[in-house]
Amino acid sequence: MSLQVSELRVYYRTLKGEVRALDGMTFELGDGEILGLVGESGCGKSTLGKSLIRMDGRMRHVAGTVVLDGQELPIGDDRAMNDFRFREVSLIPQYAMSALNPTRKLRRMITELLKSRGSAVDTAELERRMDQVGLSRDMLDRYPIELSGGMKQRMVMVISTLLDPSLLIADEVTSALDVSTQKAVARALLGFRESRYVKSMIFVTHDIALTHHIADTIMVMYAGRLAEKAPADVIVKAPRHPYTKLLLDSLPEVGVRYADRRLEGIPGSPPSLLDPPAGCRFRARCPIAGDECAQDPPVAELAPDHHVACWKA
Amino acid sequence: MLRLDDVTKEFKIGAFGGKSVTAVRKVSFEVVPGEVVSLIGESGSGKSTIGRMILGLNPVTRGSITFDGRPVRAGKEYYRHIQGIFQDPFSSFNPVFKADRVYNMIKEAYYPAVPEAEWAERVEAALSDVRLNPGQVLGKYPHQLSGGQLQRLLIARALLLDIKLLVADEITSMLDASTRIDVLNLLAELKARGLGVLYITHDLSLGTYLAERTVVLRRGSVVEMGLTGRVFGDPLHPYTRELLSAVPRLNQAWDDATAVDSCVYHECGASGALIEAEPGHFVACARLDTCP
Amino acid sequence: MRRYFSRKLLIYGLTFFVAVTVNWLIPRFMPGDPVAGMVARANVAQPEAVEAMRAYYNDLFGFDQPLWQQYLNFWGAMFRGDFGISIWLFPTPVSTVINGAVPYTLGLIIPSVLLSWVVGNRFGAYAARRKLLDNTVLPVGYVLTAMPYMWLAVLLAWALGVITGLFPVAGGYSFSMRPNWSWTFVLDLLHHWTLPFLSLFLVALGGWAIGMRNMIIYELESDYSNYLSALGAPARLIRRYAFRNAVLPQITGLALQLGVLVAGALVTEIVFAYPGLGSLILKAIQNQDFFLLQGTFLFIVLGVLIANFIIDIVYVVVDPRTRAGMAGAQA
Amino acid sequence: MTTLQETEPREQEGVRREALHFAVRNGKLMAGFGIVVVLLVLGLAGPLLVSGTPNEYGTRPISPPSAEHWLGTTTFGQDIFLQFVHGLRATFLVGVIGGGIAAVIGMLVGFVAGYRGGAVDEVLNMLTNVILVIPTLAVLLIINAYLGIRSVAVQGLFIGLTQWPWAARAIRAQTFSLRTREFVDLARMSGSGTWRIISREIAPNMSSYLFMTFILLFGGAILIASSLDFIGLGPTEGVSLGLMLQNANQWSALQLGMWWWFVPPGAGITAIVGALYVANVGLDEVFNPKLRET
Amino acid sequence: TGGGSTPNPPASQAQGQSGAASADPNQLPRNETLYTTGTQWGPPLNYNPIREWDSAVGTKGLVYETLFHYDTNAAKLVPWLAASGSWTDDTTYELKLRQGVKWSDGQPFTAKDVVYTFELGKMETIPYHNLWNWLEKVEATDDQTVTFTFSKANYQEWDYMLYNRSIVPEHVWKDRSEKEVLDGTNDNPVATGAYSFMSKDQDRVVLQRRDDWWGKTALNMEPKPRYIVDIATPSNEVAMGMLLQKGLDRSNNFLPGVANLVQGNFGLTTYYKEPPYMLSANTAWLVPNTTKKPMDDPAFRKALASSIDVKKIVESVYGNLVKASSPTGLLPQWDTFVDQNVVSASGFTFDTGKAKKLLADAGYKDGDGDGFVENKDGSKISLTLIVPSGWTDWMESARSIATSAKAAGIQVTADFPDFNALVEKRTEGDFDLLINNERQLSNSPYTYYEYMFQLPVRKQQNTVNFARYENEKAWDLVQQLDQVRTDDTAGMQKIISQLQQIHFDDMPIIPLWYNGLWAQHSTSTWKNWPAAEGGAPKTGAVMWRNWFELGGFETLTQLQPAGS
Ligand SMILES: Nc1ncnc2c1ncn2[C@@H]1O[C@H](COP(=O)(O)OP(=O)(O)OP(=O)(O)O)[C@@H](O)[C@H]1O
Ligand SMILES: Nc1ncnc2c1ncn2[C@@H]1O[C@H](COP(=O)(O)OP(=O)(O)OP(=O)(O)O)[C@@H](O)[C@H]1O
Ligand SMILES: [Mg+2]
Ligand SMILES: [Mg+2]
Repeated sequence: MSLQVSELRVYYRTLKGEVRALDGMTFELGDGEILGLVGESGCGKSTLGKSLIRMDGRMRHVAGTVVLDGQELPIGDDRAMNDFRFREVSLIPQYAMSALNPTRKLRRMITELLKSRGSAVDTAELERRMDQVGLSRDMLDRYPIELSGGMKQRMVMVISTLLDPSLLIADEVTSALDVSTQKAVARALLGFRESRYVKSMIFVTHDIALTHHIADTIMVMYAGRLAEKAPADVIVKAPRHPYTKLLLDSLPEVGVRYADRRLEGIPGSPPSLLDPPAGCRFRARCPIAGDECAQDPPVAELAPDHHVACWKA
Repeated sequence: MLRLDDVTKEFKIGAFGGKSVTAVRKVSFEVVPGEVVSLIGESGSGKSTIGRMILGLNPVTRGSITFDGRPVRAGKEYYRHIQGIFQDPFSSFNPVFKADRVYNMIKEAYYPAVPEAEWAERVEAALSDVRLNPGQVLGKYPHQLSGGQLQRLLIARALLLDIKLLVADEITSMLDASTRIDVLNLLAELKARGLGVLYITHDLSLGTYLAERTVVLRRGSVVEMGLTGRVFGDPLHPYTRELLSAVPRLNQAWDDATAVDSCVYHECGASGALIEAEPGHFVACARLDTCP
Repeated sequence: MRRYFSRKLLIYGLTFFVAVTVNWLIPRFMPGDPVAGMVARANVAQPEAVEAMRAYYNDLFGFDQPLWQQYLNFWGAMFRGDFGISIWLFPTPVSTVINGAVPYTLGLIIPSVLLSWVVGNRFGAYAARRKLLDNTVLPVGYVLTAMPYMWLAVLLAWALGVITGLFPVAGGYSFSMRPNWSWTFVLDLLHHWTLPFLSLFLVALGGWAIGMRNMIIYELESDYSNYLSALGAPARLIRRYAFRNAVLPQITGLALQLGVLVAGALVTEIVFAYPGLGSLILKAIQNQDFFLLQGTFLFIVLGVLIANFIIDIVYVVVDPRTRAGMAGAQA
Repeated sequence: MTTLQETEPREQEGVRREALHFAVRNGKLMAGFGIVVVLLVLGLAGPLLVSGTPNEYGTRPISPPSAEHWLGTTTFGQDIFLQFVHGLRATFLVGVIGGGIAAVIGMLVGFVAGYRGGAVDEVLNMLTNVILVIPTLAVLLIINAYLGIRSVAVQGLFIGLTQWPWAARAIRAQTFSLRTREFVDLARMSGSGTWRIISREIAPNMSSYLFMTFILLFGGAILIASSLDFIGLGPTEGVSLGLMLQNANQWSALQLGMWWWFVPPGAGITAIVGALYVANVGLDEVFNPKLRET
Repeated sequence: TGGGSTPNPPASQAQGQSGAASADPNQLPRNETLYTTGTQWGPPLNYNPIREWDSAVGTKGLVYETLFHYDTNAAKLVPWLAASGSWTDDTTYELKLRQGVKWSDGQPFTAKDVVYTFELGKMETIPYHNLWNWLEKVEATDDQTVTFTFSKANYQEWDYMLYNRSIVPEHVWKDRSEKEVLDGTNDNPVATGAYSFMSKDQDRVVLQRRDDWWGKTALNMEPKPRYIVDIATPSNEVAMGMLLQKGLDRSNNFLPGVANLVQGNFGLTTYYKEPPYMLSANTAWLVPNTTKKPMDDPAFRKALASSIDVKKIVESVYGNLVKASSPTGLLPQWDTFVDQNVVSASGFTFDTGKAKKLLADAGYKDGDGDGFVENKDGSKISLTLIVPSGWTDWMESARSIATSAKAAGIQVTADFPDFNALVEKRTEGDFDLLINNERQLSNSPYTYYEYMFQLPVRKQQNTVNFARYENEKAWDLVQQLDQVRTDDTAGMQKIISQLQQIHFDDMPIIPLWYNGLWAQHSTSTWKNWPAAEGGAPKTGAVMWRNWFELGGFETLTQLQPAGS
């Protein structure tokens, strides 16, 4: 078991009170596993990603533990976390386009970064990895501005995994890319796992189709909580949670035409995380909600590796 | 209704305009009332630029754009008939004002004579057209509204004017799947009422959902266009094929076979001129037959 | 690149032309007659002699010619390297007067601008996001920049000059000295330079420190800083990067500052009786010395333009973003 | 970016309320404005409360601060406190006029250059550069010296006319980045003209920035005015802190041990300008969430 | 440019006399150097004695010399380059030159030099060109004798000439053109004086004593400072600071508040230990423009004169550093010429009540009740008093005058244009009131009355009679005064008495106060400065232009090192 998150609660401090962005998440991630994380906008996907590597000033670790490779991550302690960052946990941020210091050539930046973490650059290895993602070597002698968005994205991928972290968090790394670049990036991620540059990976996105292509397991979140987690195919083919079902139903496919089949969205909107209502958070929008839904649904393992948090599932 | 003839756009770039890039090259197509034309292509292929030129926000370098036979003349009159919705709903609202100010601007400019009460009714009607609850969205600042709400507010805004053409530029790029489909459905309804829509996107699945016709753009040039069913059902240009193959589909692995590595398509057909491969289906590949 | 430079040069040339023309015009539109002032100073009792002198000097300075002719003469002479003869310091050529003053002014401005820039930026960067320092360096910085130059200068002169006798309060070098290349003389020069320098330095220092502090805070919050800290890079590295990026706008500020500093130097030079351009300008104005004014202005305009030009180039070199053509987007 | 934008839809607070919330909790802003307000009130109310004309000679020259003369008297027996409160008025006036005019010109030029771009931008840019390159203090000196500008208001006017270039540059850059925002295009599609867009779309978006520009120009105008006063080119009517400083210096106050004459005007200027700068940083922190101390 | 080209100091000088003297020619020994300031306000420009107004300090008096000096205490000429001079008849003046005087290049000084110098005045632009209106010819009778033949003998003016004209060497100057004479910088001056120029720079000029100066033996005088450094300080405050730092031995600036320092323990002295601290050097007048209404009315001018509270100015503005002037305005040194009868009968004093009465009597009434009188025709009177901007003491004085005039019902506002603008207004007659003091102490009140009454009034008045007061009779009297022999005190008194009467009757200008002979000395390096008490020298206390001849040079010879 590579990653074990249990009962994780992370809140944002705001003027109006605490936003319960993660409100009791429990899940596990195995060695070599790629976990696709999907869910409606604002449900806490990025928060989870950030919690695992670096919380910003507004975030507060309220409860819960994160254990990586048998070691507990001190996620609430910025300093102590430093030892784990990059070596154990690493990140490809959503803002990869602007994540590189604009006034340093890449080679120099990488050298300095690694040196500051006490390692030296293995140029050959670096170049091999760049080859793997389809970047030519002379990119190293360029400034970030001279790279296209996709190139920057891939460069950041290479950099983030240079120390072979055991967990990589990729937060919406493809949403700003067009389909062909998207494909290339996704492939590269898979390649990284293949080459054991990273052991396991959390892939955050709202493109379920794409997740399906690269993830082994898909975890669906809803309003700060886990809704369903299962192997990718299971989620796509046999979802149990009503939210997952509705989400999948609203996906158009190439070739699907309005004239032929009218798709429908999910009516309503998710609850405020400031002061979320008790019970199942999807209740208000759920077509099959019943009285028992006023109680918090437990996460049940309906089938091996298939966890669902729903009374009706 | 809307006609583009050999439209070319060059941007000066570099600190002092030393260089120039051609963002759009000799693009011609047409949008008729009640029709949705989807404009598809990778990032930077010039889709938004075409949209902005049609809206009169960027001047055309060469070629012509006409609307109902008259050239584009940005101004009050023009926008009475054509409106656009931009890529980024968050930056489409002035963050320091309440979101419904966009309606007041329309009223001030186009319907100064309409009494307040009547106007309020019209606004509410437009909002319910886009399935928004007026009470939920009026009187709020943009940051208090979700992307989908904002996007629909903009559509409602366009509806207030009795427009003939809507330029919808990636209006669903930041929405999750369920919200996205609501917006698409709305467009479809509008189309049924006779509205012409230029639907710009790089997500093919969304393009096909609505559009009668599709224009595939690559590096500023049209590489293929025709009826949506034909273009996606029987893509002729290797680039279209590659695009299609890159689309992630549920239940279906990426299909590498269609990627035509052997054909360096961007270099073939020096002229880049469109060939009518079948009636209404144009493609810019000179060696259609030699490519697999 | 070529295009860039030629365009820049053209713009700078045009700016130069307009600025110099304006500078030529301004004194001439002022009421009062420089020759009359000159003659009045001569305090000659006999009216006939006064008339003769007046006619003589009007002819000498060309004031009897039409204005456009004077203007053409001015450009003509300038390209011949002739800046005319000072009225106030008649008959010293303007170039001689300026040459005598320029080393002092440059000696004052260049070190104070550069040092305050360097030191101020370091201070500011160091203080940013460190609560304790931020609460000490910052207020001191504000007080420093908010101080009128002359107030600080006079206080310094009084405290370090008159009261403690540590530094001389007037002159460019000891009145007991003759310029020569000995260590004693150089030390003496430095001794006299210290107070004026300090007053300029301190005021500018505060401004830079504050500017840098604000700038670097933005940089420390930027995406690349976040990315680096997410990868566990030490604060030192992040600060170093932030500093480098925050310093770029400060470079532009440096160019903007130059013109202003000439004015600051003017006041300082007056307080310390320092024989630089500032004192000259004031005297030239008081004596309606068109030629000297033109000369000093020309010098300042050239200086500021050249500095700006250099900074433009430096900027392109140090900031890769400008090369990629996004120049318009940043301040 | 994304998180922020998505957080707030669920909050019921507006930016303004939020800014106010942070404003009253921002020590810098409060302290800065506090000092300025105290001095302003002193300048406004002082002359009404303390009777007498500031330049009138008193009977007890050269007396140190005392109960009767709070800040002592000058060589001529003028009451320094009285001069100080009157001087504050003039100083604020110069700041408002000079800073105001410079801000207006700077905004006009900056907005138009930034919004219009192209040739208009180039021309305005050149104008800015020319003004920037002309040794303004020297030109001010000349204008002041020969046109016989002798009132605080006119002094302010001239300062305003020459101090705007940097503001124009800064505003131009800001406008540049705002004009590509899509709400500007949306306004155009709503039939708004250039001026309307600048004044109703762009300017409100940078209101805090504009306010800061004004503060800096205000402080700058005061400093320049005091320099002018000091060189003897200030207004000849009335009192200002700069004139007091000049007088104190010319009559060798410090050398003669009359620190109470020399120190207050300079300290007054420093306090006003310094406090404004401090408030400026405070403002920055209030309006820019990134700078808020957590 | 100056430093390198001046002759090197004689070899003897390098050894110095006191052990402390440094052998470094680039560094002047403090105890042998006199540091002064207060004479020039800008860089030293030239060593041209013809340019008396902007030549480097000491060009006349230390380097070039005149035929006579003038002793202000004894009121007589003191032979200098001349051994003696006398009128041989009414229009002929014969001058005997001193034997053994040499130019600094070793050439003997002869009558030809004197002739050449005076003949230079034939050039139109030479400041003393006017002399030739009444001088017929100058001849060198022999090497030692010069004879001047006049068409009209202006005795008073002639004496003034005698101690004011620097004599230049003919053998060096004879080929110079008019331009060179007037505008030349005269870089390597060949002169007869006790000092030579060592160097100059933007803010200073350095002089070095000539040990072979003729006066050492002939006059038995030796100026004590081996070096004199005159510093061009840009402002009084700087001078004050340097004085306090003991970097200056002598400041001839107006230093407000210096009284405090003199009384304190700062090692500073002035001529008097108590007010007014300084001797008087010139008179400050209020000059009305008599061509304008209502200043064209003597009655109005008299009322104005009575309205001014000079005592208040003296006390408040100057802190008693100056003295209120007598109603005549004649400097105290000219007391003998004041006719007390005229003064007591017609003089004026400050009396607001009287001023009001004078106004009322003359028909100036406050018809509209605004507190200010109007013109006789009912139009408003609003006068502007101008003084140069930045002249702080005058600005304060002007304000004070305005206040006291207002008390009498005359509306006066003070205005402070730039100096040049003021000069232009003054020259063109485009002003109401101004303050002026451009006549210094001289050998004769003639210069004073010439200033007051000179005719004709021209379109542009450059140096005198700014009031544009026209009185043929007065000008006639002034010219008569000029032709009274300088030893005929009674004759002078008679004419001057008449002039005073006219002055009081018509008040063309209003005397206010005497400006001081500003001189503050530090005793840290040099002592025995001029002072009123005991055995201290009574000679001239300043190094202003023309004052070396009025005793300023003699003062240098009486200095003593502080240590002795
Ligand atoms: N104002 C501009 N100045 C210079 N170049 C521009 C400008 N606007 C667009 N471009 C360039 O024109 C090309 C086309 O841009 P456009 O925004 O139309 O692409 P797009 O197809 O809409 O891409 P995306 O899918 O990312 O929105 C790009 O290469 C872009 O860099
Ligand atoms: N800095 C913050 N302060 C307060 N609340 C925040 C902050 N950042 C995020 N939130 C709130 O936390 C919740 C989860 O945010 P998060 O960014 O994790 O969502 P997400 O699932 O990543 O959404 P998206 O798909 O749009 O990236 C949201 O409701 C958001 O409003
Ligand atoms: Mg997210
Ligand atoms: Mg686009």
